[in-house]
Amino acid sequence: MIDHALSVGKYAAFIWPAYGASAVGFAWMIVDTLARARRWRRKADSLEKHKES
Amino acid sequence: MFAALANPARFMAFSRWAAPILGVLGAGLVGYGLWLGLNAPPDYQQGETVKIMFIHVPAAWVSMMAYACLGGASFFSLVFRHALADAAARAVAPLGAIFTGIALVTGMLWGRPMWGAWWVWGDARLVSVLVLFLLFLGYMALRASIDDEAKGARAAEILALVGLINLPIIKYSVEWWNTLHQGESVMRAGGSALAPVYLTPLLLTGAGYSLAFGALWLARIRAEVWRRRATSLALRAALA
Amino acid sequence: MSVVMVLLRRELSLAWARGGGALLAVGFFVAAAVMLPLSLGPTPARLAGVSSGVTWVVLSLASLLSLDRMFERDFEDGALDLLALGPLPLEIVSAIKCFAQWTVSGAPLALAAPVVAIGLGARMTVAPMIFAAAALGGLAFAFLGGTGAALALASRRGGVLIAVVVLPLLTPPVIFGGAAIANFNEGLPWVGALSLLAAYALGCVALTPFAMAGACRNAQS
Amino acid sequence: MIETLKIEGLALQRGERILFRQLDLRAQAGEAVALVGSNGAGKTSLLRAVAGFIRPAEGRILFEDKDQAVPADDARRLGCHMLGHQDGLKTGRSARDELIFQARWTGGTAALALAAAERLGLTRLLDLEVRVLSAGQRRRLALARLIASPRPLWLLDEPLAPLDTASRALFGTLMAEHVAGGGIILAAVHDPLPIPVRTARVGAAPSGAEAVGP
Repeated sequence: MIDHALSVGKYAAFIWPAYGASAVGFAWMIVDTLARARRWRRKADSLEKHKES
Repeated sequence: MFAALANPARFMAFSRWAAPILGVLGAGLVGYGLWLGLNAPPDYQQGETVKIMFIHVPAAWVSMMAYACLGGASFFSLVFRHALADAAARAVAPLGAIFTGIALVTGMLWGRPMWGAWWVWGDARLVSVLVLFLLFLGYMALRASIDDEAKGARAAEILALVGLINLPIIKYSVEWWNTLHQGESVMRAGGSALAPVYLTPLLLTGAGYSLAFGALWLARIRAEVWRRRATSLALRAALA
Repeated sequence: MSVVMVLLRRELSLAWARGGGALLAVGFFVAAAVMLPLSLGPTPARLAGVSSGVTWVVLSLASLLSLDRMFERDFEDGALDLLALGPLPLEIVSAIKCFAQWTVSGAPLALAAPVVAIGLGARMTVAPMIFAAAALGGLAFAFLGGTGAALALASRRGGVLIAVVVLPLLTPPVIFGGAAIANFNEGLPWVGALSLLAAYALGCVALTPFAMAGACRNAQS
Repeated sequence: MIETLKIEGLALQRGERILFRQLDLRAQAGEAVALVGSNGAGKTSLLRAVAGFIRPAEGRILFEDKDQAVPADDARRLGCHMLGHQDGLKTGRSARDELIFQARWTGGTAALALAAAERLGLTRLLDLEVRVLSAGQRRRLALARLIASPRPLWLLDEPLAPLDTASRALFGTLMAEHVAGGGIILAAVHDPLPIPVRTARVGAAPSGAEAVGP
């Protein structure tokens, strides 16, 4: 099953880069979003604790 | 429903579980759609390159949706002054730009083998996505160039609304321009005339992309809410 | 004299500023158009083909570059506050400012456009259409450009920012205007394109003042 | 047009910073109110809020004429003069053109403008470009607009700053005439105004007490 999916004939030079580019785009979005969320969450929580103390 | 989410605490509680679920569902749909699509027989006309369509058309579709979300969030923030709506607008712009970028790159990689040119001016949808990319760029440039956050947000919201009103007109003018110079439309891909063996994977990846976009957007809004909370706490601490 | 005329006369005299306004716009327009033969080579056939299209593009850039001082000067010297406390709402004030901008630099550009196009090899008979399209398109460029100028007020960095913000929005008028000229040139029906251009320009005149007023109030606050 | 200015429970915010809260102030026709407070306390912002440029974070600003509420937009666009740090004069145009435009734009006439210029000793300067005028002369040109077009509410932001002593005395009489004629003056000041005023503190008093409106 997998080999059929991978044998995309002579246009492979275009199909895989297209999938690659999409993967890179998604990867960047996911990583940046999660990193940003974690960073600001940690900062907000630490400031919250600091304020209460 | 949206008014209920306007209150940050309720939104954070809702998005806490909604974002991961949307993400997983989206990934699943995309995975299944691609698995189906990749196993489909090569198209008699486009050969294997039809397999790029499964990731190009959804990306173009989601980038249009992203701009509509940007316009909608800006409208709610401008008219009803929801602080959360502005966070949503600010959060969606980079996502929209990336999705448009993906749509453009995959569009070019699809056009090259099919029409022999990296950039196909004949494809009205591709040109509309390009203009959309410029609209996102303009939005982010305006927002980045204004130091005062409140003023920057307001100016960017007005621009997003002007852009939203123009979006259908731009799309129409590009398609009108396309038919003008091409006579008949060059590329009917993605239309309903598509064979079901390609249509189902396309619909699956389309739905998957949309859910993934929703998950990413919710997550970025959460990050934005925390960022604003952190900056105001830091400021208050400094001023106290 | 009605207060609209009072403001219009002031805006015209400011925009005209001893001929500066029009001179700058037309000067840039001609200079940029000259770049074309220098870059593409003198062969008439090649130039003629692109002449009206390039004229149209350079025209939109010329109208953009000559308006970043439209709101910024009033904002910096406090005149915008005075205008906001006048009998007319900011929406009408912004519309009058853009109309003055169109009159002072849009009209001369529309007059120069046929000359430049013919200079680049367009046929003589296309001149009236180029003028009509340039005049109508200029109206859209003035009002959309004014919106960009007002939005950029809060950023203190007009010029290029306005172009980046506004150019994508110019897609419809550029397409309609270019098509009207091209169709007229090839004897194809051009009324449709020109009426779409006119409709879009009038749409801008009607809608953008609200965005401009909102942007000015945002910058003032 | 405007007989009473009522400010109730006003709070103003600049970005994240709350300038002041719960500011109550009432000004009747024939009254001059001097706003005092440390720098950055929000005096200018208060004037700009009354002029409608800044949106109140809390509270309301009301205009009344013969005990009937006047819509804020009309009151501001027809009954309010604002004199900020900048005079709003276009340097490239002649003093005459600018003065006549400002007078006509705010409801006065060219004749009133020229009479005002006469009164403020600006007549021989009228044909010069604003660019060549001194700061004091420009401020007098802006003051000429106040008396050229009759508007009841004057919002002045440190009006005396660039004026010399002679002009300050002259402006004092003009303010007195305005107040005597039933006008209202709300002025943010550092040095005291040359007319009897009621003072209202904006922002925390040195002793830290909350803003207290009379």
